[in-house]
Amino acid sequence: MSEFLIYALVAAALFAICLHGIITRRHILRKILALNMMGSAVFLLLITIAERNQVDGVADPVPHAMVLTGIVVAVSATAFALALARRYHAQTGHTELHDEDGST
Amino acid sequence: MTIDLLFDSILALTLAWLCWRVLSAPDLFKAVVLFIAFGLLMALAWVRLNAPDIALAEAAIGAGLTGALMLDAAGQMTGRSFPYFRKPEPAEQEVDHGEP
Amino acid sequence: MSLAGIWVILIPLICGLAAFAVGGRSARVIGLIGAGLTFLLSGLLVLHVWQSGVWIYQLGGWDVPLGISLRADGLSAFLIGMTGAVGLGISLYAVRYFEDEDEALTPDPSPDPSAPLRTGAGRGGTEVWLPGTSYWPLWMLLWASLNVLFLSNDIFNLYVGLELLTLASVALIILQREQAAIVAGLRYLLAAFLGSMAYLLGVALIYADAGVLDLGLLADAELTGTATQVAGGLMAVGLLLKAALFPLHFWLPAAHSSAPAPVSAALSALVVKGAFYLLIRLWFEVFESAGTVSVEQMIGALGAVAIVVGSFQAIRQARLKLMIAYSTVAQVGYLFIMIPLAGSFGDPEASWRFEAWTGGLYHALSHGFAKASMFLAAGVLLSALGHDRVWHLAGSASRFPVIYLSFGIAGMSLMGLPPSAGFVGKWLMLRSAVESGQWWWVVILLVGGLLTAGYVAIVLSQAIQHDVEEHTEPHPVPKLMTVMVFALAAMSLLLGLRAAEPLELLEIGAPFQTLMSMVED
Amino acid sequence: MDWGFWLPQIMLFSSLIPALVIFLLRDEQFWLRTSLNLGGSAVKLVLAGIMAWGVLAEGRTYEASLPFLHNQELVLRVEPLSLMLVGLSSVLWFITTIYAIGYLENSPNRTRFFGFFSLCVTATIGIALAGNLITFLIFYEMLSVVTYPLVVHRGTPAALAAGRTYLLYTLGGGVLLLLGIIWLQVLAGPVSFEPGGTIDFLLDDHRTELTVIFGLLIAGLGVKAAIVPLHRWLPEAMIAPAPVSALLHAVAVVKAGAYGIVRVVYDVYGLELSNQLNVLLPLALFAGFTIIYGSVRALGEFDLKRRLAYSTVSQVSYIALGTALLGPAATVGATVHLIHQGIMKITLFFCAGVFAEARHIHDIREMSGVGRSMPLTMSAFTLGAFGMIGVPPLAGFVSKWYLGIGSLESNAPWVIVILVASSVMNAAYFLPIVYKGWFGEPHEEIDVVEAERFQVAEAPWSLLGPALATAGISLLAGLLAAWAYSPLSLAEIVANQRMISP
Amino acid sequence: MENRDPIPDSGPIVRVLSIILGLALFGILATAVLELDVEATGLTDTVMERIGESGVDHPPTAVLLNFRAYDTWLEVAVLLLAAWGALVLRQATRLPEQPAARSPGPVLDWLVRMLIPLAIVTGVYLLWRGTDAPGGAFQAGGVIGAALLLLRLSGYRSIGLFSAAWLRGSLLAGFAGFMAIATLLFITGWTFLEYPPAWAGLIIVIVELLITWSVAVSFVALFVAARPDDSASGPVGGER
Repeated sequence: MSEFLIYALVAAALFAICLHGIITRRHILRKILALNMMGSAVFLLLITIAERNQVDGVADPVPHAMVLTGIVVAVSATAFALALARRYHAQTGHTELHDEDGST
Repeated sequence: MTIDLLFDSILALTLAWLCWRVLSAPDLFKAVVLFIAFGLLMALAWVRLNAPDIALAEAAIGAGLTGALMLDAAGQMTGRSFPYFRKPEPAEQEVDHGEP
Repeated sequence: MSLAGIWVILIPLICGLAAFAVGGRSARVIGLIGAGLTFLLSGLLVLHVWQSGVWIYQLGGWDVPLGISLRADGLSAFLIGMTGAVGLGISLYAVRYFEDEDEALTPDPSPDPSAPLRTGAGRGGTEVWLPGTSYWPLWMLLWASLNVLFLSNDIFNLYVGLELLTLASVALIILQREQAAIVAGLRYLLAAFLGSMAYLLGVALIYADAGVLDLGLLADAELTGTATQVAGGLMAVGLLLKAALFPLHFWLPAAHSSAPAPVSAALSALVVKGAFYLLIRLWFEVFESAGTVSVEQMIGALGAVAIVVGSFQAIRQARLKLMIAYSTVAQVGYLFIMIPLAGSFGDPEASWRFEAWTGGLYHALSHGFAKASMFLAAGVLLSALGHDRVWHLAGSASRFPVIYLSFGIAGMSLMGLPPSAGFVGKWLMLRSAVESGQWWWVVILLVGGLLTAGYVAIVLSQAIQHDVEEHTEPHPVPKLMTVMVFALAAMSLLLGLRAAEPLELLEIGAPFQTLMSMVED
Repeated sequence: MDWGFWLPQIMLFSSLIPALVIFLLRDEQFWLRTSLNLGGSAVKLVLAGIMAWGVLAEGRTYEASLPFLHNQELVLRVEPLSLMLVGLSSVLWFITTIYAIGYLENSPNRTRFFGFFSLCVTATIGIALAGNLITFLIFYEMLSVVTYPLVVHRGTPAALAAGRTYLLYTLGGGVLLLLGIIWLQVLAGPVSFEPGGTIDFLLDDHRTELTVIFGLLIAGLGVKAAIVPLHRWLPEAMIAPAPVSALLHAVAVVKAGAYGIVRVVYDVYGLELSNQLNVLLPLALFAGFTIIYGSVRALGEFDLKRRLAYSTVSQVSYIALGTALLGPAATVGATVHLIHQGIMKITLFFCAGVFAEARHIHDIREMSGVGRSMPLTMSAFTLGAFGMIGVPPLAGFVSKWYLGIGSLESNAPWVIVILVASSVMNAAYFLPIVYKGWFGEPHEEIDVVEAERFQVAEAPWSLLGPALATAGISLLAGLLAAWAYSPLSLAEIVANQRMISP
Repeated sequence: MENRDPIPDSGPIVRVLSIILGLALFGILATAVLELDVEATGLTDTVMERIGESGVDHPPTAVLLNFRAYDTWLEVAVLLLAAWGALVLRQATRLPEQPAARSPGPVLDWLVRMLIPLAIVTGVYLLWRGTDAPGGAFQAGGVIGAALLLLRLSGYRSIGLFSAAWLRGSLLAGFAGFMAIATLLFITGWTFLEYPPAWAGLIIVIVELLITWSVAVSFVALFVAARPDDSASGPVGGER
């Protein structure tokens, strides 16, 4: 059991847990939380890979750059989703997704 | 080495547990606070993984900023403002108008 | 001309930002200039690929695998060309569409027009906000992100492109802030976010396995490891979610139908194709050796269910825009029938695989034009009649003959009736299905066409029906809008009359190089 | 300029362009629309004449092929068989246009009507000129689509219901045809129309497939040719305005089906292959049954247009029947009937339209004595009806005669029985109308009112003229059958081309 | 507890299916991870070989702003789009000022007065360090954004002071500046997103500076625009 495997496996576990959360939780905020953590799980995996790829103590910078990009993208999407969710809540009072016609 | 591995294992398990708690804690505020903790611990893990600058970004953006946004949103949606973000009265009343 | 590939990304971005920075009504002018230029540049790029073959560009001068490369082969050029033409049509339509909308929202002219209009109390005053002025920059960015997607040759960069596309789409959906649009946009955003995460996890696994991100290098590596297979699965599911293949289509109808008409048109005609394109690229280039017949057949089966369910849902809808949106669900199903046909069923060296591949893409092309025309037509009806309820359209055919003519032509293309681009796509896919002996897809393809006829005929027969009710005079519709509806429909027809050149374009740099010679005879 | 290349295309564009321009006009722009319509038809007529001259007198072929798919071209070719349908549609279109202008002026949505009307002729010409299967398919399906707005033109619930039935049948048929063509092309590569057929080489390996494909093709074509049990849309489509019915029955839709059957049997499969596959007897049986069935149903109908519709069901199957018999004379009979039936049936529909417009007569029981106040119309009707029955020397007699000879040649005497039975029934459902029309007691009160509307003639000349013209043509076609440019001579050329191989 | 989710979660069937799905996914991912080579080098060598040409010494910064600058450029566009989308949602061209400023109390006030300059200094330091050590535009932008936010939340006037043009300009700065530099160089004959080697370091610093500012303002804009009722003055333009 190496450091690489521990973190890679926990990344896998986090991803799966978050997927479960997205499917079963109906509160919008929980879904957004789950999605955000799902992103963290992927980033964790990438950073683990970077660590694995190290040469002479220098970790692979490409996954690092990917994660940095990913974090900004994730926070952008999260913040936008939150803005939408809050607007929706202010308009309807709902905290879960409803369609007007009730379909899907 | 083994101490490092032990630390890593504990950190990893804590992350998984926190993740689960964020999704299942009955109190939404608590969930968001746990989410921030999750982000900070994640940053810690990344420091362990030789990625200090990414850890910095995660702490500032992933945990801090996202956490603040989440807290604010949770405040609106539960109808109860997180103390620090309390807003003046008229605005707060408007928050509640849609609550079913 | 060899740099058209860069400009086709830069120009819409520059114009979009300029429109954003300037704001107000001049945003429209800038947006329109951007649309025209991007259209021309798309044409140049197509021409370049046509004449000189595959175009590859190392950004920043860094070779792969260090840097990111752009690549335009026949497939990219084909879709960029489609985006250019459909985009120009949508833009010209939008000029008048949002002019109308903005006028309705503009308050009565204030006594002093030079004074900035302030609303609300105190310092919090804002300029008057108009959907039209926000539309142009966002639409330019959407267009640019499509071109980014079609040109990028790096799986992580494609992830960023996908996110750009998603955010631009959502921002456009909520442009008018109607409640239905906001909930639809939110649902779409969450679904697309989930899809992106699955895709990104796939990218991570591939990078862990192969150590490169460039599509070309990945294709050469012929990866077969477990990690790659899992990555392929994750990326495929993520992209299927974004491409809205049944049963992952739940977000599509509301999102596509609640947006303003030019946005609906862009979403259904172009944005869905973005995810579809990426899936096809990955499937047939990177994961080619990892695919199995059973998985391909399963995706095809989902496509088949999508055709049936989507069409029946479309038939049931009472609102025209929802009907058209469900039609997209069904048509996306058609696109995915390509996977089992072009996949590894039967003889891997058979020419039918290439036929199915071109057929599916040609269908995507035809759907692009036809669906854009349909949504724009629905937009005309909606703004003229004030509603889009299918059962209250009686008699409107005589007031909007060109609109319904276009709707009918577009419907023909969706049905795959000759002469239309849809027919070419269907013909090639059917041929492939018959040739490979996959009869079940033949049945689905044919039945799907009849089901499509069902909902198209409902609309047309309602419209032709003799007017029994008394109607108020419809709100006048600018001519340009009608012309664009017709032009897009006509394109879906013309591309069916002369398919040889577009099909030849698709061959440039396509996978299945070994199979193409066989198709020739 | 390479006329061989351009002429067939100009032929198509001479109605396509007017159609597109007409769509842009407003309903009130009567003169512009009318001149476009008539101009287009006139150009087409002249071109048809030029091409007929070129093909028949100078032995030329006009051919245009345009790239379409990888290995597939769109081919437009003028040769004697295509010339038959081209000639028929050009002539009848010109006449029907005049009739339609008279019939529909003052009714709403004329722009739409005439636009699709011209598209319809474009599709028919395309079908006639198609030089290979895929070109045929394209125009065949185009015809299905562009006739739909004509069928539902009135917009009444009944019209919409008829339109639904029509779409269901034609699109369903189109699907079968498409499948058959694709399957065949997968086996044989691109299939073009050549007298004698081009796919003999498949016989050894793909016998069953060829049989099934033949079934698919014929079923797909049989929908438009209204072969029982695929005929139900035709009587329902009677709801359409008279000019539409006229063209649907005489030229466009049913002829497209019948022409397609002729093409498939002679020019795709060829005589020999068809014989060896034993697929013709079933076709002949279906056609024979349709002839009898249509006649019987016609006897039971009292609505004039519906009776004519069932008569069409019956008469069009003569073509299929003659084709299925495969003898030289039967071929002549089948192909010449393509033209003769068209001329005669359009006469009858024109007359039905005149009766409906001028006297509001829809039911044959109201026709009593109508011949006294409308002698010209009634004469035209009589000529058409006698032609249908097969009274010499009218056109119908010529085709029936050749069919009869053909059945003897092909050792299928049962066909004679069908022909005779059908003729007897034709007489049974046409003669009473003719008799009552001429000799029955007139309904006086209608005559007085209506006579005032058209002070000069019994009906507007734009309606009456076309009816008389087609009646005259059907008479001439019979009388001048021996002339070198008569339909019969043309049919003989067609038959000769296809009889060489066996 | 009033803070509990008021909505029941999915029913037992969905829950069980979802757990099965989650476990299956974990199993698959774990298999994939376990199958990975434990030793590999990825692109580390490739980057380290050419880092000298990039104009910076810190490998992630070199990748982010030079080797894969295209990604970063587009990523800034994503952030811009999100902020912009939030503005569309408000139908506002500028952000509302914090309503009726109230005194945050003497202690907090002092804290804020201390923290803000500290945060800004930290931000600039992070940015500066980013060329050769951990840190960079996004981290710095995050910190400075947090400072602006704090300022605002404690009742001070901050981003609400921005005129519409200022706000737009700030949001655009990173993306547009990056693009302007790249486009200018491109027009003058360089490969797109290629920097002249001598200028690479300077260009990267300029780009980072612009991105930092845009990131900071975008974050604040996202935070402020997300609150549908932030302004006590009621709905803003167009909503009447």
